[in-house]
Amino acid sequence: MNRRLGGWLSVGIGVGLVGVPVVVAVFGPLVPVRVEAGLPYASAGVLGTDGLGRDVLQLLLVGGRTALGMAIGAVVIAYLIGGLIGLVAASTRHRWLDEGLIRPLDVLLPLPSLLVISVVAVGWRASALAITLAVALVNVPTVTRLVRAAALDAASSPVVEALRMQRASWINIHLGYVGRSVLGPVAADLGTRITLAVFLVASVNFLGLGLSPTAPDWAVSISRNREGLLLQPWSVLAPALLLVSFTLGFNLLADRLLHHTRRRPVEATR
Amino acid sequence: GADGEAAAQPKNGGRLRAVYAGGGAKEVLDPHVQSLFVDIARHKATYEKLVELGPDLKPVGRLAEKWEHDGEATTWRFSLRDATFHDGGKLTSEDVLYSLARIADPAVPERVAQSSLATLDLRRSRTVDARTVELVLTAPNAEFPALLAGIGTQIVRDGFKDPTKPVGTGPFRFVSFEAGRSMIANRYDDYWDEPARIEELHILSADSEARANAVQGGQAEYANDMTATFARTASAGRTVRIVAAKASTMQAFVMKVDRPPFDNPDVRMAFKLLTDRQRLVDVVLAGRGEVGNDLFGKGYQYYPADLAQRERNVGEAKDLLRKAGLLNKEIEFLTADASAGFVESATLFAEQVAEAGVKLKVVPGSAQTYAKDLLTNGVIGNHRSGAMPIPQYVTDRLLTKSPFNVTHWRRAGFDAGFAAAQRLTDEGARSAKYGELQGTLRDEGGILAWGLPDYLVAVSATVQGVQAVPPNTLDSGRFDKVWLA
Amino acid sequence: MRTYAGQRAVLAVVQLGVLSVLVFVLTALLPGDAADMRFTETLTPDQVSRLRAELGLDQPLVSRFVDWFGDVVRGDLGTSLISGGPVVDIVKSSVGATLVLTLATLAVVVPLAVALGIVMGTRENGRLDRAITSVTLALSAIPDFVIAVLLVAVFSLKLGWLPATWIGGSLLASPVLLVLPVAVLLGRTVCLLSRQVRAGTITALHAEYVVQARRLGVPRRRLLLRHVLPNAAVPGVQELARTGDTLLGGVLVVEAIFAIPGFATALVDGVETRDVPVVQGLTLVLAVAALLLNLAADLLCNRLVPRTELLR
Amino acid sequence: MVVRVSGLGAFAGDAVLVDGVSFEVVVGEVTALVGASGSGKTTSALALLGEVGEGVRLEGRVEVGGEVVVDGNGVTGAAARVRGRVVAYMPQHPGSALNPARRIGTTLRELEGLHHRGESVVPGALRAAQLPGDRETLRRFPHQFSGGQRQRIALAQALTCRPKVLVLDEPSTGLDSITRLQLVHELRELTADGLGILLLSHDLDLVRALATRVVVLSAGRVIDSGGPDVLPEAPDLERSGTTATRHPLLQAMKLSASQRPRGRDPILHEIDLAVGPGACVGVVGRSGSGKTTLARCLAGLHERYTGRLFLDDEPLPILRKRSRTQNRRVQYVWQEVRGSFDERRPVDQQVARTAQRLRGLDPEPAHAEAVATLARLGVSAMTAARTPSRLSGGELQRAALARAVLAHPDVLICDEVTTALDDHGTALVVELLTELKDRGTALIWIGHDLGLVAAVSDHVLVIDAGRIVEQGPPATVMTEPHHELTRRLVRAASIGHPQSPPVLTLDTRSEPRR
Ligand SMILES: Nc1ncnc2c1ncn2[C@@H]1O[C@H](COP(=O)(O)OP(=O)(O)OP(=O)(O)O)[C@@H](O)[C@H]1O
Ligand SMILES: Nc1ncnc2c1ncn2[C@@H]1O[C@H](COP(=O)(O)OP(=O)(O)OP(=O)(O)O)[C@@H](O)[C@H]1O
Ligand SMILES: [Mg+2]
Ligand SMILES: [Mg+2]
Repeated sequence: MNRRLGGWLSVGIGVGLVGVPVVVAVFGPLVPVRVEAGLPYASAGVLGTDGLGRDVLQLLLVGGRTALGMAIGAVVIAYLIGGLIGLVAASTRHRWLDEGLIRPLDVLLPLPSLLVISVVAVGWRASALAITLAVALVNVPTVTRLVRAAALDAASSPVVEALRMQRASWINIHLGYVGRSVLGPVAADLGTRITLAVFLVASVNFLGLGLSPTAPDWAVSISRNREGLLLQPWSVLAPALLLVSFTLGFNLLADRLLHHTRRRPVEATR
Repeated sequence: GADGEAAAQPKNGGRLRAVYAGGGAKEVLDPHVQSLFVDIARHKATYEKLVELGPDLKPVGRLAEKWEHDGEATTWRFSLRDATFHDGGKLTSEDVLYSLARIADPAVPERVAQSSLATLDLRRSRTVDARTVELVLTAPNAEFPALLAGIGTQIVRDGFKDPTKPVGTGPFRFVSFEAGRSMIANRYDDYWDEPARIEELHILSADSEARANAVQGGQAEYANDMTATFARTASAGRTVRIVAAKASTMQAFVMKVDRPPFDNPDVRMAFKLLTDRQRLVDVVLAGRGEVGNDLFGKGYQYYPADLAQRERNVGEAKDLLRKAGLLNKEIEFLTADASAGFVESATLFAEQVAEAGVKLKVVPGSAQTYAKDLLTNGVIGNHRSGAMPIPQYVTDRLLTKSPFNVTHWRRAGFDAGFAAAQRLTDEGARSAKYGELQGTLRDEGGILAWGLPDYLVAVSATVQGVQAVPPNTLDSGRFDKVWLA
Repeated sequence: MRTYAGQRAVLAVVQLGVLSVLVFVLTALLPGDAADMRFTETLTPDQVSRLRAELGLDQPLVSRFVDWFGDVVRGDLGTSLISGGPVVDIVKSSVGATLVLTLATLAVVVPLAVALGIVMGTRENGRLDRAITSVTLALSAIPDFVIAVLLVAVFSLKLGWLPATWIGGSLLASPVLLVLPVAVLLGRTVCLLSRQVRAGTITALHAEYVVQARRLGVPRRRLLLRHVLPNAAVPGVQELARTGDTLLGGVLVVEAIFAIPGFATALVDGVETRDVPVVQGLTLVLAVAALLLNLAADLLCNRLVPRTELLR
Repeated sequence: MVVRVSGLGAFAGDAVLVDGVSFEVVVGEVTALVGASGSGKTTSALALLGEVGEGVRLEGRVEVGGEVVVDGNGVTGAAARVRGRVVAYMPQHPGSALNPARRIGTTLRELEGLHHRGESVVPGALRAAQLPGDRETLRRFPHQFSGGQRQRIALAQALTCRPKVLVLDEPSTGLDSITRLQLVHELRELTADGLGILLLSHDLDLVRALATRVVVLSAGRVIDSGGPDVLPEAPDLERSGTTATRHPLLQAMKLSASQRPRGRDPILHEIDLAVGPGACVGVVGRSGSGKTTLARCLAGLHERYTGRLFLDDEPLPILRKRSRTQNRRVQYVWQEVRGSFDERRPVDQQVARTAQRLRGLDPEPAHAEAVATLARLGVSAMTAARTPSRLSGGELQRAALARAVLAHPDVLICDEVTTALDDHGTALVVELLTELKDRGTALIWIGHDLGLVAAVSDHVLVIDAGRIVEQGPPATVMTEPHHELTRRLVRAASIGHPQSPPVLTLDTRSEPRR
C-alpha cells in the first residue's frame, strides 16, 4: 500500500515538474504581459531584465515553445525515423533489407554529432527547423539500433508466431505487441534522450550556431545571459530551472512507466 | 593619461600575462600577415614600425625619427633611429627597403599591407645612407606616413626569411610561441627607447569568458577587449580595474546607396532620423560608449568637430518615408553574430524603425563570412570599425575602387575631392577639405554610425601604467611602459 | 572469432572511407572556403582570390578529395589551409589535453556511476534510489556552462581555491587544473551511466541465476560483486562507448570556458575557418577512436557475458 | 530426520496458497510432494529455504537440520544459515538458473569455498552428476552445454554445497525416457550416500521409482500421505485410435529442414509423413532429435526447409503465404507455452481471438466459446481472466491448447502439450482430443510419454537425429521395436513399475548438443 502511494506520489511530482514548463511554454505566449524594456541586467520587474533590457518574466512566457519544441520535436522525429527503420529492420524476414537499413547507419555512428550540427547550423542559419532536424538526425542511428534490438527480441518471440497463427493483423502484431514490448527500453531511453536533446540544443546555442542570439528562447537566454549571471541571476536561472524541471519530471515519469512495463514474474517461484 | 594612480613609483621586474581573444590556428608569427589583435600585440612586443599612430591617430615617429617630403608629397625621406635588432645588428635603411619589398611580394597574397602600400614605387626608392631612406610614390600622398603606421608594416631584418625565429627591434625578445595559446618574450635590455620594466611577457589567447575568469582569478594581469557587462561585474570587486578608452571605435548600420530603397537619399535620411542612438548605446553597449553622429573617427585628426549631433525625429522621418512610399513595407536587415552587439543592435533598431511603420526583418547570416557577404548581399547591415586614421578609412571604404566599400558609395566627385585633399601638403587646408567631404558623407552617405563604444581593458589591481587609448595606436597594448606594483 | 574480427575490420575501413567522403562533402557544403575566412577586412578581394588559387581551392571538389585521399593513404594528413602547418601537428597538439581531460573524467565517472548504479538498483524505488536519481538527473539537466560558471564563481573567484582557467598553466605542474573541468563533465555522464547500471542491476537481481545463487547460500556482498555486477555492467559499458560523442559535446563547452587548447575547440575552429584538411584529420582520429572504443566495449561485454552476440 | 515441516501455511493477502502442510524428509530417503499443478508444491518446498514469493506470508514451523527456519512469525534469521550448506534447491528450469557470465568451474569452486573451505568437493559432485571433471569442461560457460547437461550442472551446483537435503523441483520435465532413467539412477546413488531428497513432481512414474514417502497435496492441503501406495493409480487411457486409413489430409514429402541459411547443417532429413482425417500420428524421439522442428515446418512457422507439403492435395505454403482457410485448418500448440502468450493481456481474450480472427465470430460468442473450452479442460473462467504470469504452467498449457482448438482446425499439431499436467489434466486433454478426432480432425502428437503416445495415436514415427528410424502402428512399435533406439526408449520408459528393467549400461551417448 505504502509503495503504491509512493508510486502515485512520484507520478504526481513528475507530472507537476513536466507540467509547469509545458504549460508555460504552451500558454505563456497568450498571457498579455507587456513590459516596457529597461536597461540591461536591471532589477526592474519581478525577475529583472536580461542583457537586452527585456523583462525576464515576459521572455519566459514566450520563450518555451522553441526551447521545448525543438528538443521534443527532435526526439519525436528521431523516433519516427529511427523507430520505424528499427521496427521494419527487426520485423523484416529479408536479411538484405535489414542489412541495407542498418549498415549505413552503423557507418554514421562515429560521425561526431557536433560536426553534423555545426554544418547544418552554419548552412541554415538560425532556423529552428534546421536545428531540430540536425539534432534529430544525429539521434537517428542510436534510436534505430535501440528500437531494432528491442523489437528483434519481441519479433522473434513465439508470441508473434502465435499471433500470426491466429492471423492477427500487421498493425496488431507490430504496433500492438512488438511496439508495446519496445516501449520499456524506449521509455528508459526517452528520458535521457530528451535531456540530451535539450542539452544539445542549448550547446548549439552556446556556440552561437543556433537560433538568433536575440531570440526569446529559454536555451538562448541561458547561454546569452550567462555573462550577466552575477548581475541578474534570474535571467539565467529562471529558464534553466524550467528546463531542468522539464527533463527531471520527464525522467521520473519515464521511470514510472518503465516500472510498470518491466514487472515480469520471477519464473523460479512458479 | 595614466589612470589616476600614476603617482606610484614605477618598479622593475616581474611577469605580466596578457590575454587576448584567440585565433586558434589562424594566429601567425609573421609580422606581415597579422590581422588579429593578439597577433598585433605580439608583433608590437617584438617588432616595430617606422611610424606609429598617436592617441588622435596622427602619425608619430618610432623607428623613423623624422621625415620630410619633396614639397609635393611624392618623394619621402625618413631618418632612422639608432636602434639595434635582437641579434645585435644595427637598424639600417637596407632593412627598411627589404621589409617593404617583403610586404609587396606578389607571390604571398596574404601580406596585409600590400594594398595600402600599393602606391609605393620600390624600384625608385633607395637608401640615401645607412640611416636615411628615400621612398618614392607613384602618386602624391600627404598621408603616406600614416600608411606606414598601418597593420602589417613592421620592419624586419634584411634577409629575414623564417618567421618562426622573430628578430625585431622591439622592447621584448622572442622566447616561444604556440599558435592559439601563448607567446613568451623577455625584456630586451638594449631597447633604444627606455627598456621595459617587466622582465617577462606572456601573450595568451582565450575566449571572452575565459579572459574574464583569468583576470579575475589571478591567472592573468591584463585582459584585452572586455565587455561592458564584465566591466559592470568586475566593478563590484576590488581585484580588477577597467581601463576604458572612451568612444574609440565605431558601431554603425550600413545602407547600400545604390539599391532600393536606400538609393533614395530621403530614405537614408529617414533611417538616420529614426535611430534612437541613446537607447542603442544604453542597451547594446550597456552605456559604455557615446552616441554616434553618422561619421567615423570622432576625436581623431581631421574630424569635423563643429557638426551638430543628429537627434531623433520620428515625425520628420515618417514624412520622408511617406514621400518615398515606404510605409508598411518590409525590408530585410542582414546581420550575423560576427561581432559583439551586431544582432542585438539590429533587433533593437528594428523595433525603433517599426515605430515609423516600416518593418525591418532581421535575417541572421553566417558569422564567419559576414564581412564578405555584406559587401555584395543585402541592402542594410551591421558594421563596426576599429581605430584608424580617417583618410585610411575613406580609402578603404568610400571610394569607387575601395576594396571594402560596403555602402557602395561611388561618387566621382567625392573620389576627386578626396584625391585632391590627399595631395594638399598644408595640413590646415587638407583638414578643411576633408571636413567638407565628411559633411556630405554624413548627410548623404550610407553609414549610420549610431554608437562609439569604449574600448575596455581589464587589468589586475597591481598593474600600473596602462594607457586608455584607442586600439591600433602606439600606446595600446604596449607593455614596455607597464609595471607591476 | 577470427571471422568476427575480420568483419569488424572491414566494416571499420568502410566506415572510415565513407566518413571521410561525408566529412569532405559536409565541409564543402558550408558557405565560403578557407580563403574567404581570411577576409577580415585586412585582405582585399583581389588578395583573397590570389590566396584561393595558391591554396588550390579553385580546383574542383573531386580532384581535391582525390589528392587528399591519396595523401592519407600514404599516411600524410596534409597541411592546414589556415596555418600552413602539417595537420598531424595540429592533431597532436590538440589531442593531449582532451585525452587527459576525458580519461580523468572517466576515471572518476566509472567507479562512481557503478557504485551509484548498484546502490540504486538494489534499493529499487526506495528513498535512496529516488534521491540519487533526482540529484543525478537534475545535475545532468543543467546546461554545462551554467554549472561551469557557478563552479568558477564559487571555487575560483570567491574562494580562490582552484584555478579558473588553464591559461598559462601546465597540467604537469598543477594537476588541480583538472578539478573544475572534470567536475563539470561529471554530471551528465554519471547520470547516464549510473542509470544504465541501475537498470542492469535490477534486471540481474531478478534473474533466476541470481535468485538461485542466493538459494545456494552466496552472501549478499559477494552476490552483488561477483554475480550481479558483471551482468549489470554490460549496458553500462555499451552506454560508455556511446557516451564518447556526448562527452565530446561537453568537452567543447568546457574547453571554451576553461580555455583548454583541446580537440573539440580545434574541430570547431576547423569548421569555422573551413580548414578542410584539419577537420578531416581530426574527424578521422575521432572516428578511429570511436571505432576502437566500440570494439573494446563489445569485446569487454563479450568477456563479461560471453553469450552476448557480437555482430548481430 | 533432517527436515520437519509442521502446520506450514502460506498466505498472499486473502488467498491461501498452502494450509497446514506437514511432512518430513529423512536421511537416505526420498520424500515426494505430488499434486495437481498449483497445489502448492513449490511454495512448500521453498519454505525450507525460508524463501517466499512477493507478498506471501509464511506460518507454522519449519525445522531444517536443527535450525528453525520458519516459525509463527514467518521466516527467521536462521534461514540464511541453512541455504546451500544444509538444504540445496534445484529449480524447475535449471537452464536459466546458471549465470551466463561465469564459467561453471568458477561457480562450483565458489560454492566449495563458501561451504566447505579447504575441502575438495567439486570432483565428487561432478562425478555424482555424471559430468566429466576435466579442466576443459570446467572452463566452459553454461551456454556451451546441451539442455540435459545443463540440468546436471545445476544438480552438480546443488551437490557441491554437500547439503543434507536436496530439493528437486520437476527434474524430469522435457527429458526423454532414456535421460530420465539416467536421472533415476543418479538420484538413487545419492540417497544411498545418505542424502535426504525432497522430490516435487507430476511424473508419478518417477515418484514411484524413487520415493519411499509420498505427500499428496491438493489446493494447498495435504490430502494423503504415506508410502508410494498412496499414489493414485494411473488412469487407464482408453485407446482411441481408428485404424481406418483414409486418403491423407496432410502430407509431407521429402521434408528436410535446417536452422541455417541455404540448408547448411540440416536438422531434418527427407521426412515423409501423412495423416488422414480423424487419425493421429505420434512422433517420439530423444530430446533434440528434431520433433519440434518437424512440427514447425508443418505449421508453416519454420521456413528453412525443402520438400513439399500438401493439405487436401493442394500445396501448403509457409504460414505467411497461407490463405485464411489454410491458416485456420492447420493449428499448432507450442511446446514452450509461456513464451507464446502476450504477458500483458488476459489469457481468455487471447484464446478467444482465434475464433474472432479465423472464424469471424463476434467478440462475445468467441469469448463464450473460449471460456467453455477452457472449462472443459479444467481451467476456470476466473483463472483464465488473469494475465499469463498469474497462471501456473499447467493451466497455461491447457489454455494454449484451447487457443488452437478454437480455430476448429482440421489438423492439430500438439508439441508436448501435457508435460506440465497431472494425470487428471492429461485425461481431460485426451478426452477433448478424442472428441476432435471423432469429428475428423487429424492429430500430430509429439511426446516423451510413450504410454500416452501409444494410447492416442494410430501410427508412430520414431525420429533420431532428424531421420525417421522406425514407424508403424503403436502396438507394433512399442512391443516389438526393431530399431535399437526405439528399444532403449521403450525399455527406459517403464520406470516405477514392478517390471521396471534394471539399466545394464548407462547411456554414454548423451543427448544432442543444443
Ligand atoms: N507470489 C504469489 N502471489 C500470489 N499467489 C501465488 C504466488 N506464488 C504462487 N501463487 C499461487 O499459489 C499457488 C501454489 O503455487 P505453487 O507454485 O506452489 O504451485 P505448484 O504446486 O508448484 O504448481 P506447478 O505444478 O504448476 O509448479 C498457485 O495457485 C499460484 O497461483
Ligand atoms: N535456433 C536454433 N539454432 C540452432 N539450432 C537449433 C535451434 N533450435 C533448435 N536447434 C537444434 O535443432 C535440433 C532439433 O531441435 P528440436 O527443437 O526440433 O528438437 P526436439 O526434438 O523438439 O527436442 P525436445 O524434445 O527437447 O523438444 C536440436 O539439435 C537443436 O539443438
Ligand atoms: Mg511448481
Ligand atoms: Mg521439442
